[in-house]
Amino acid sequence: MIVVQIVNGLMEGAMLFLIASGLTLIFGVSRIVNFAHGSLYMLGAFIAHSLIQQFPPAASLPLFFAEILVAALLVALIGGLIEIVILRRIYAADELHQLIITIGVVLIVRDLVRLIWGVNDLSTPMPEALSGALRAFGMFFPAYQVTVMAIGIGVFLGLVALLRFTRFGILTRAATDDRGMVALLGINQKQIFTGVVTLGSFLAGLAGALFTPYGNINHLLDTTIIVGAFIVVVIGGMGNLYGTVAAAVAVGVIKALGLLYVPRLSMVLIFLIMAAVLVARSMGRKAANE
Amino acid sequence: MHARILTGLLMGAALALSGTAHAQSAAPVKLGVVADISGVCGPLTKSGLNGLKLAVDETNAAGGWLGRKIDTITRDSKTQPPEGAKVTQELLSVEKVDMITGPCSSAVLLSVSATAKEYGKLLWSTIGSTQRASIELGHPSFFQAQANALMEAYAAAEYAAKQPGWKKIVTIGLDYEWGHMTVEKFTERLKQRRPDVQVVKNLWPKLGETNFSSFVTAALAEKPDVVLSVTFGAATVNLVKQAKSYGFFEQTKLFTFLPVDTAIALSGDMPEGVHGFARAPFYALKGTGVKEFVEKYRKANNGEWPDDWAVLAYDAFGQVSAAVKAAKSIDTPKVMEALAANTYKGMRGDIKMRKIDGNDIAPTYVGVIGRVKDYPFPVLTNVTIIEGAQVMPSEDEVTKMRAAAAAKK
Amino acid sequence: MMLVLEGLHAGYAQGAVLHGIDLQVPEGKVVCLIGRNGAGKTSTMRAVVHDLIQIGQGRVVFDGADVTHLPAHAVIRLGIAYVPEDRRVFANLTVAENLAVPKPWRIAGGGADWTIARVVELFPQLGQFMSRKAGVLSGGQQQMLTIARSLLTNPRLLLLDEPNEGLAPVVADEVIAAINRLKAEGVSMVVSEQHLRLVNECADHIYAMDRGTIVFSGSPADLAANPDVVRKYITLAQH
Amino acid sequence: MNRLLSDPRLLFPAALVLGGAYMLLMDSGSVFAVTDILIWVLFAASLNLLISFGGMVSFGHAAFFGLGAYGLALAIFRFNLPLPLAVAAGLITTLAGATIYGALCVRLTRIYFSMLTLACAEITFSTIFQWYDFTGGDTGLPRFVEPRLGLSAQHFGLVVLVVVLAGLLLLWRVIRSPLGLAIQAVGENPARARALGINTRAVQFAAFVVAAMMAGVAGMLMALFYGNVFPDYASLTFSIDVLIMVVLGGLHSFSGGIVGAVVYKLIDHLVSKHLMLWQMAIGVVLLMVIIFAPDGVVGIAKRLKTKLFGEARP
Repeated sequence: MIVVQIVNGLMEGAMLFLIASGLTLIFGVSRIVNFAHGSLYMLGAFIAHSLIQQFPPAASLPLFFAEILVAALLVALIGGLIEIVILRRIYAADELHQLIITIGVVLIVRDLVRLIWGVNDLSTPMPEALSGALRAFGMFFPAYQVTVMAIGIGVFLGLVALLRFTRFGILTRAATDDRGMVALLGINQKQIFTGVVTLGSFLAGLAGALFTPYGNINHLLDTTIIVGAFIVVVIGGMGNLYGTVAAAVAVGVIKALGLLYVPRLSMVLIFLIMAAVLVARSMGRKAANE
Repeated sequence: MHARILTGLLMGAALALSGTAHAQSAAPVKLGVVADISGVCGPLTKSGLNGLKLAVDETNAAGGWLGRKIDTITRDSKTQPPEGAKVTQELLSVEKVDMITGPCSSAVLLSVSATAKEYGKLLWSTIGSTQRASIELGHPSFFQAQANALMEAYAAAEYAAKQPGWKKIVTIGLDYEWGHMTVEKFTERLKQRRPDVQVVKNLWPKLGETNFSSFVTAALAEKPDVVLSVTFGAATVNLVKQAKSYGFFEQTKLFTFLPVDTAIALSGDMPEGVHGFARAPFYALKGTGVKEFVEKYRKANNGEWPDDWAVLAYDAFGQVSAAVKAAKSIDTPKVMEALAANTYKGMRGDIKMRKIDGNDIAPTYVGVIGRVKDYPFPVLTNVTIIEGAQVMPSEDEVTKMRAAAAAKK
Repeated sequence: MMLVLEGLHAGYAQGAVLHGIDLQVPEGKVVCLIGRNGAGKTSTMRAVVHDLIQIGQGRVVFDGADVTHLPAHAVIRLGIAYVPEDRRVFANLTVAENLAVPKPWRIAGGGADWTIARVVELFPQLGQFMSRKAGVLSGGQQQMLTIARSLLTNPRLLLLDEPNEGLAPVVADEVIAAINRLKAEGVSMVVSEQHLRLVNECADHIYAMDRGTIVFSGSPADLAANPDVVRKYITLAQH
Repeated sequence: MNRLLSDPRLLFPAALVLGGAYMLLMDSGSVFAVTDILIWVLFAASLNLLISFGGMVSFGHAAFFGLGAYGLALAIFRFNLPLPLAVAAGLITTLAGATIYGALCVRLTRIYFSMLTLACAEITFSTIFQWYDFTGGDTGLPRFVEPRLGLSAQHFGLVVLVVVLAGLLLLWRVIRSPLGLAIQAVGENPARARALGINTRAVQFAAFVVAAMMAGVAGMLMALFYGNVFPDYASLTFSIDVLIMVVLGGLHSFSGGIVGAVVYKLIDHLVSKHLMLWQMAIGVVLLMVIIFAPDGVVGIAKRLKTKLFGEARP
């Protein structure tokens, strides 16, 4: 039983990681607490829904994944545009203004989604080939979740490679350390910001698109997802990709086990951990005062 | 300097707000609609508003109530109880509405109800169904047009008691009032009927949960005969879809709240054989005017099928309409009197309000999901209608519950 | 003139800190800014590269072009490099990665182009630590890394803010040697410090600052002739 | 004239007289609307103290609004305490929450502070939401008392006016006191404040507690106004709404929170009839204000005034 729950936790962790990784990258570079990340996730889900409705993949897995990818790319484009049109104007502003402007984006996107897709709950059929369960070690492993987990691992490895070995990755990490200094070496920060926000938006869109056939989508997905993503990002150390992986897995597993042992505390539990991590941070390191 | 701006703004605010209090004209009846348009209740509310609009338009076309047109004034409660109280207060004090309907969430319903009570204006509910509104916090101007949550829990238990194979049950209830109350009352009633039944585990996903896989596996681990899921809308869709991928439906059965909108949302993903209860699935209704209503509704709403919320909004308005006619007045006490005195022949058959708790003696519909050629979505088949009278707490019980609630203070 | 500041006023959100700075840096020369903590040396350098500071009145002219209102990265790309006082290495990046961030924005042509090989030749220690995280280097090594990193943008003008601050004498010697080598290669420089060492060993011209204004301008010989200035505006050297 | 109006000794009595007259003379509908706004004014002004003067951006200020409201409601509903004791209970509950959360939160700065306040508020919200037997869970404690304690709209409005003005006066006095100066010094530059010998944590803690107490008072007023309490009082939605108000009004001035609450409520009222698009309307206003007028409505007013009447004398 515990094993099954841990496996479940790992699978949920993969989903949480997909959502939180983009958020943590964006925060790392821009220091913007991007509430609109949940909105991009929601857009990914709705765009994927429309694509799948319009061009039903039926038995074709490549078509299905192509549609997921297209949805994620469209969200990346939208995210990039939001950066260029809105966020770029406020990098010099204080954190509170940046935060509030992303809340403004949340409100606008939510009403746009209501206008375009309506308020009804929408469900998208799962591709036939992935709707079943794989049986191994006497346990059921849902094929779709296993696929999402594999994608999560793939995305993680891809991000690590991107950050380590490409110039964009090095600039991103440098900007995470000290973005002002990057500009003082002649790099146009705006390009890094646009790049990172686009990448982060792509990840949000991908997570949303992958959620589409797995569950129900409606115009409330943004709020549903964003607080959980924040928790993971905070526990993971804000801006730290490796920490985010660990935190996503930890939160997934704790949630899965928590419902067995402390069912009524599940909500509080995660926030207690988040608070504890923050307080420990203030006691442990000076890192909080940067 | 700040001061001047401040006073200016306050004055401006006062003017803007008082400006809306336009003069009263005796002609139209004003119906305030406090609707949970944004928030979790959005989808249900939208259908409810469609159903209400159809009913109001028809009534107006036929000359309105007692020769007076009906004006609806709609406000969004944002599914927040304090906002619900605020807009209700505004509707009653500024717009001076004559009656109110609309809320969906239990909490908003209770806050709207408290304010409506103060003004003694009729409030009728067609979505929100917490029994606290009709029993513990009931008052003479509250009318509940459907089986309340308590009755529904009992109805589900009555149905479960008749399934000989259901001996071991796991419950999954959303972690809020409706979830907890329904699980508790279902269990209580079922144990009375069937002492051999065991509820082996209660699971409580939080409201807004999107990942149910851990709950599915935790439920399956108990090897239950059936899983009762007290969820609605998005949560039910998520649960069913995610349960499928664990081979849930090969291992056990699901019994859940299944109004038409949820069945439509699930469509192709809905496995056959799911047991469901609902408040007014149009295809199972035996009363008058169902077919005509469905046609009219679909024509007015781009071919959308009416769900339970649309039916209830329409049917309840009809019931109030009939009462107004019978009472020849829109005064709350008189309308309430008429609601309790007259039997209304609506889509759900003959229906009547009980005076003590203002609750319709209304049925609950329980059946098994199947597919029929008439509809492009899964429907409940072999529907058992659990009559309201069978599951309603008796008047004595209502009195006792009210006393207990007062004593608990 | 490589760099000219004309009546420059600048400040932060809390208030103005520079009140009309006039300053000139001739091509190929080393100009020293001296003055105590808070005199405005760092702010003057920041004003040139627009780092964290807002410019009010006045102009910054670099090589004949008005750069007063260019964004920081554009100023750097014209050929100015800035080595801040607190060094600001990218702590989580390796030395090699730190050196991979800048690009040679200006192609100088011939032997003047800086490459990784050449900066390692200038600071041989860096060569040994290429794969080490910059955050774990000693202060002196970080200083060398910062200078090396800046050189890789191929600057014509280098702004060094208190390069010897907090360094052990031996390491400071190494930094001074490097400054002299750069000077020999024709890089113009503005160097600030609180003590007299750099002034004595490299300066061609000296400005003394106090409370956001220039209070003295002259050659090393002029400074030597004005012991008052030294006494008033320079922290007595500890070493 | 200007100086007279910015002098609290004249301003507050003037507001009291004018507001009082308004409360007593207008119809209940307008009085209700203004009462609701006044409660939010106090709530937003308390957060403004924290943000504009203390430099601490709380994502969880509603925690104290909720604690005040529930402290009062539970004292009445569960323990049958008379109103004065219930008010004391509300204050004590808020104080307890503020002490615990404040002690933890002021250890952190900037975004980490914000995130910890968010976590604390969510813990408060979840506890209220799930503790059915005591707090009534998600359906709250509807009608734990007669709405407005049974007073008429006008009389209750007057009570709220007096309490809110007293609260604002207190916040004003705090800002002008030595403690307030210390709060501002820490808010502007903690390092410099420390160098001046100020115990920054103690000062921030004091600011946190004062702001929390005023939020608690606002929560109690709201609870009495409707006679209801719901977990929403402590929700993230409330925390964000009040944060938006402060930014909308404009940072770094005492009137920012006050003006922001009024403006937000007015926008909300004006767009509330456009049922499908009220969120977008508020979103667009927020974007506009932050991009084109980052100093908020107060800033716009200042600039307008400078334009119309020439340079303002400091």
